[in-house]
Amino acid sequence: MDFGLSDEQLMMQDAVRSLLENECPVADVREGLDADTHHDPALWSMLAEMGLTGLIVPEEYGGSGFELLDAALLAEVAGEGALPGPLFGHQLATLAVLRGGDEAQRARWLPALASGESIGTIAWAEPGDVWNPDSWACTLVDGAVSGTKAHVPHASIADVIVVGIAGGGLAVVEATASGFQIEPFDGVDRTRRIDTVVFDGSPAEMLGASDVAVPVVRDAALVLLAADAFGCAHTLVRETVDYLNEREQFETKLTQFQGIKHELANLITGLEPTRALWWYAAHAIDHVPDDASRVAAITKAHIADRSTEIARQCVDLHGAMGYTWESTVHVWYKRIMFDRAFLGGPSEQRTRAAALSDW
Amino acid sequence: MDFGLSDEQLMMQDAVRSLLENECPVADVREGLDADTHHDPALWSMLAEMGLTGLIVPEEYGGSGFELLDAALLAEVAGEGALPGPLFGHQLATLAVLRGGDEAQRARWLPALASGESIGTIAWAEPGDVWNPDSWACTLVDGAVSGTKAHVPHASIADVIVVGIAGGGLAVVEATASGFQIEPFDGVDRTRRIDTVVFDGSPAEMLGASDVAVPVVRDAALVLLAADAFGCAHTLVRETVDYLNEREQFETKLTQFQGIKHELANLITGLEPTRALWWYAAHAIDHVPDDASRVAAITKAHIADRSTEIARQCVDLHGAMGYTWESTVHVWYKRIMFDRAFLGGPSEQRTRAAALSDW
Amino acid sequence: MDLEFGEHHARLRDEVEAFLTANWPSDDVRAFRRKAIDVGYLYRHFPAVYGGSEQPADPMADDIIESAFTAARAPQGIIGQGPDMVVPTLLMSGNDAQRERFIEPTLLGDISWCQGYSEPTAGSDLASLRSKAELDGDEWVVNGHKIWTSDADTSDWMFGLFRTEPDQPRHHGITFLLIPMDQPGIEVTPIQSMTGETEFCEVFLTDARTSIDCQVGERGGGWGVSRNLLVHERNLMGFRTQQLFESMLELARTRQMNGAPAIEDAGVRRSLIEIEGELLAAKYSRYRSLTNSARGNPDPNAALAGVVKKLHASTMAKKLTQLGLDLAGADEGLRAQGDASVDLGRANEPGGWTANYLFTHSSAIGGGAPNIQRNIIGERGLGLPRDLRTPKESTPST
Amino acid sequence: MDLEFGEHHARLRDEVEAFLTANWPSDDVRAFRRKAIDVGYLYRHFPAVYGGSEQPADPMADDIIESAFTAARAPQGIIGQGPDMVVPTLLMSGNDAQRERFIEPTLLGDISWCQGYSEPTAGSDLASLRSKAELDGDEWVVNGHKIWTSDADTSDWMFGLFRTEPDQPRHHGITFLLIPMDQPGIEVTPIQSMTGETEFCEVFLTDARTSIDCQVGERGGGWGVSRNLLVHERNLMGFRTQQLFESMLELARTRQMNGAPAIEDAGVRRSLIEIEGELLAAKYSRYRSLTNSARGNPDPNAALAGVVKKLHASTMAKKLTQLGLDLAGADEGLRAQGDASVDLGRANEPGGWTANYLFTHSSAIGGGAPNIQRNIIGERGLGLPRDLRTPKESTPST
Repeated sequence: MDFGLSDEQLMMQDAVRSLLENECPVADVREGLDADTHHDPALWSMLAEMGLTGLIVPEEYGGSGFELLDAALLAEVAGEGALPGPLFGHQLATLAVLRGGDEAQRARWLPALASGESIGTIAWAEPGDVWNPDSWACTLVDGAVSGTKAHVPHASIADVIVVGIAGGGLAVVEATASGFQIEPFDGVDRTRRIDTVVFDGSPAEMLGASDVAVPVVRDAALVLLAADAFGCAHTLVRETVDYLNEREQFETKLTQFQGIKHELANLITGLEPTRALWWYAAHAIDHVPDDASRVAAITKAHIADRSTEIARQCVDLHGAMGYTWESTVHVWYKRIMFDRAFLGGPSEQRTRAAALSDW
Repeated sequence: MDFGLSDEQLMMQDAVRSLLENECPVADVREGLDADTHHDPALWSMLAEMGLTGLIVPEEYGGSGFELLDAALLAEVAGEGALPGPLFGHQLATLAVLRGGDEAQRARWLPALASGESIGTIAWAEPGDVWNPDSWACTLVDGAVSGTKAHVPHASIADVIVVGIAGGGLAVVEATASGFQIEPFDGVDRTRRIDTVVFDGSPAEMLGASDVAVPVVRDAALVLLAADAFGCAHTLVRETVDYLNEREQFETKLTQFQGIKHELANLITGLEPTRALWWYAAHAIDHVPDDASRVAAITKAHIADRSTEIARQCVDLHGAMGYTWESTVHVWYKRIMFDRAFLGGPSEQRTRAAALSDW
Repeated sequence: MDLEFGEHHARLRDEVEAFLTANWPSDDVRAFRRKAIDVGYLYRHFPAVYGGSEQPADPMADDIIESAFTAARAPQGIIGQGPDMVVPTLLMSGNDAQRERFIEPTLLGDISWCQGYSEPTAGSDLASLRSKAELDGDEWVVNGHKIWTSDADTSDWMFGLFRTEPDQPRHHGITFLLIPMDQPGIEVTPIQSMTGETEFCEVFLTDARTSIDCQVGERGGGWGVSRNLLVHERNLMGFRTQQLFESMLELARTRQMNGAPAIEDAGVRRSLIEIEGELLAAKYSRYRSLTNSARGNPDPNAALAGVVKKLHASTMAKKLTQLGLDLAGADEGLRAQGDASVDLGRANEPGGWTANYLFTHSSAIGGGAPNIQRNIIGERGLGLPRDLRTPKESTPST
Repeated sequence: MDLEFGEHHARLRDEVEAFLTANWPSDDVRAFRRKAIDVGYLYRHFPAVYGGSEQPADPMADDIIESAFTAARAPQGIIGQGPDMVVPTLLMSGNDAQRERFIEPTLLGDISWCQGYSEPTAGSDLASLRSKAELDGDEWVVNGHKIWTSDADTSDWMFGLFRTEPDQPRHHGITFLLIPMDQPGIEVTPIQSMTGETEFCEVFLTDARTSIDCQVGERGGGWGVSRNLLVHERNLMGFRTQQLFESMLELARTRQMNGAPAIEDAGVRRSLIEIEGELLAAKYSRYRSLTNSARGNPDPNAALAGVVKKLHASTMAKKLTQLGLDLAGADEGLRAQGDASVDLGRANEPGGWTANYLFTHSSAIGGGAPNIQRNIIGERGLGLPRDLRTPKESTPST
């Protein structure tokens, strides 16, 4: 047994951290919140060059051939730096094609997704908070998709859209196809835009092994959201420590007050042990499939709660400045709100996990 | 509208506080935990002389003619001082006869209960956590009670036992009667002993208006437990402040550390607003009957939670000393455990309150 | 204790409804307010001589009037820092001329106010403020920089604290001034908040001027004047949670959870009751506090109840909005505030729960951050000793 | 990362079961332990040369062995401060003679240990301890008063800290000594705990003696020796929550709530999952920490994970036992611990949940009170500056 990260994994994370510090510091992220889409093609190319757009794609399709744990480690760093752009949806679309596609479908889409030339996304939810594949209403009839999908990450810049279809299938729509319209949704997290996509007979192709891919994509999404929230929360604690170290009140450094010290200690005590939890949850998707869905749900719920506590307390610890747009804390706060809500909040996830238990 | 205590009420509380400080300081209470029963007849006589044993009994029966709010104010002070003895059961038995008895029954039992000459108690629960009157199994056939009652406060010294009967009635058994046996229960709160009472054809008399009395007695019990827990929790905070004011660590007074100050501030912020809540809940039993059951359940649940948090934190704030029998903090801690559990914990009470809501 | 809904309350309800039928809608909001004050329905706790209606404390009557006005969508008292902060301050510390000049116009909305209090380097630690005023003949000349000022861009006057005796330390030598906003020496810059709105402003004062008649209380005695103010501000910051709770019940009835309305879920039901417990505690604490003031403070624990109020309210608001946002589901959880506001009656409109959720953080501004509250509770409420501080300078008591 | 339950694990399970069938039950527990060590099943992380079995870190193998031994009710490693604290300390700071003399007898249960650490005026602030030792020829003569000493009445030896250079401040001048308990200069008085049991003792040392050979590490260097010890103690204090959680699931299946098993209540189900989340986090953190030690600490966040462990465990234990006690119902909530113990397999016997609930407070003893933990987490884990303290004396870093 070996329950730790490899040197390669640690180096990958450090490399992405450095890239984001240099190419996409949080001040730039904040500036971009008002932009039309928060997508920087140059940054995307750099991520692609590092092999990150094809992280989980096998080498035979031009990818790096890593596992979901690596994808989650990338999500952690993306959360730390509040990385804007389509990475989240891209990873899930890639996974859907990888696990759900037949040989021809993989060969058709994976190389461009791996190289980053194509941006992928996933159209999972439907209006009215429908996240459960059993309730999907979008239809695929005669090779054409019709219906409305909600909360599609960065749909407006996607080349390949994986769409959940009534009956629990997944179909691929290429953005060059006709017959769909994209309506931007005014999302709370402006680093990861989400859109409503209305399909009206768009040409599409069903993935051959959709039934296999659907649960894996859902579990992976839950774990990636958890890892992202974990990264966000860690940064918020660090940013808060840095901010308070610089501030004085009553001629005393704020971090010398036990009130602040103990609050931060309580928060990090809730968070840090969950690192090993999402490591395991990611690992389980590839290696312990029987345990994967239940642990993914538990992990998403648990880290959503711990990171939310951190977000709300760290905003308050910034005092009035924490309430401003100028401070960057709200960037992570809102990203954690996204991570908490997407695919359903802690209560929904715990209800699912309980249903999956052998009690 | 007037939402405050009268001068008489404040004076009554102060008088009881003084009595307990002089006649029953907590060191004595702790000493008595190992005694057979924790009942001091001399102290009981003093309470009787102050009119407290007949607090809610009308003057025509020799009582003081006060309301349930006054009984709750007494329960608060009893909690503050961890008053050992039969007061809790006595108040409920008295209330049962007062609200449930016909004229003859009142005249027969109330004067001796009011004067304290008779000690009353209530046999409400049945084995297996049966607290709901609808599920009582004890029978009254041909004037004789049979069946087992659990958690009867201070049964071994009671003269008058009010017994819940299948179908939701209340009957009175006098201790001079034959046909019942008392088995002490090893309770966590040794200031208020509880016993199991096995009736096997004990002579008993049904109270005429039991159906009226049962909900009132239950609501009153919930409020008295809440007021008691509130008093206990307030004392625990004060004792903790006093203890920590005397202690130094790293050459600094412990109460100068914000870690302790903020913890105590959080605890008291949860507690102090509930004072007005139990005031209202007690008042509602006499004056807003439609609201009484629901608010009593909400109040019991809420104060059980707040006082439990205080108890657990205040024990820990005493360090290792808090874990000893010698320290008195466990006296209040365990009293709060009793208040939390008796008649069902927060979860049960909230479930009841929700069922009583007009949602 | 007497909470009876008596005959006089039933009569009051009828009278209020008759009044509203007769007088509202109306084109002249100001005249409507004046009439409503005169019959005793608005500004019930302010003296009649300065334009209030001077009624005895009666929260049940308050509730009856507020419900009827709300149902009729009739204007109630001006919400804001004028009636809530400036008027009580002038009543306590102003002179007669100031009361005459400012109180009634404030209550009727003729004069609006903003607060010049916090500064970039003096947030919770107000005693370190730097903006200063110097006397030039019979005018104060003011220079400095205020921040977190609500509505500075639309207000007629500012009230605030300014250092007038620069040689005195900390909270000594500070004076409370009223300053007209419409003058060349004042520049206002909005601050965008995390919600995307601009609730707060920065105010730059450069040789701004105000008459010496606009000094409230003694020169150098502004700290004492402002302490009274703080008490009122903390009342104002209380979150109107009851209405939000009603919205949440409505939400729980309509939202589906596991194929049934959320309100049928055993855990949701208990969570709602748990929050209702906090709300009821806050409600009856308010009754208690009003009664206690009306009686001249016999309640021995009233001070403790007073100091915990704000932290209790903000803790409660956080719990409540978290449950509301979660109950509203992912569609709402993912949504920006957008055009929604913290209008409590509209929480269930798109963005409404997000708006209320984010707004709970604004309490860090003005009324003091939560940790400052905890210090006040520990020290004033529980009698704990003051914090350790850097021993550089002995700090006078705040 | 590799968590495969591989073929070697299946083989190990068969081997352990065969070993147990062959060797247990047995009248000679000591011989059984020796055999189990020799085949590598007990004391897996201690060097073979001193009586351990020196296996590579493999928590899955640990789990397999522990499950099999538990199922067979076979004796496992001695639980207590000897193997958990003294042995690691001697391995790190002792000399060869001390290791030879003490380690193997400790692992086999021939020598039992108690800890002479806390004093009445030095609880969490150990550096202020006063018990002292003076050299008399080749013996230390010890005088003082230790408290919160588990099992002092039944132990063969005490390990502890004593002030040997009285002129040096705080944590300087303290020496780590091993002292035989069976001598006239030592008197032991039990302390009754709030549960009614006597888990702890006071120890009075009056001219007690121990050989200079029983000094561990340098004279005056006891503080450094003890810091290593603290790390181990905190591991020991971890609450074995998994077993308790299993008991709670069993309870939830059998307890009725609103006419159905509690485990069917939507809120209870979510609460159980919430607690399981904490347990899983703790479990995988343990795997992470074992792997990290085995690899020589490449994990950049391992220090943070280490310092939060104890506070996480005690917070989790409080949540878990609260839910358990509530689920057990009023019959249990009203019940004293009685004869029940904190034996985790027996939590559902009468008094079992009360016992476990009260026992969560014992963690305030020994491993440091929660607020001390928070300081350690803030300072060592997050790099925050040290607390303000009374400036009477500059306090050296702990």
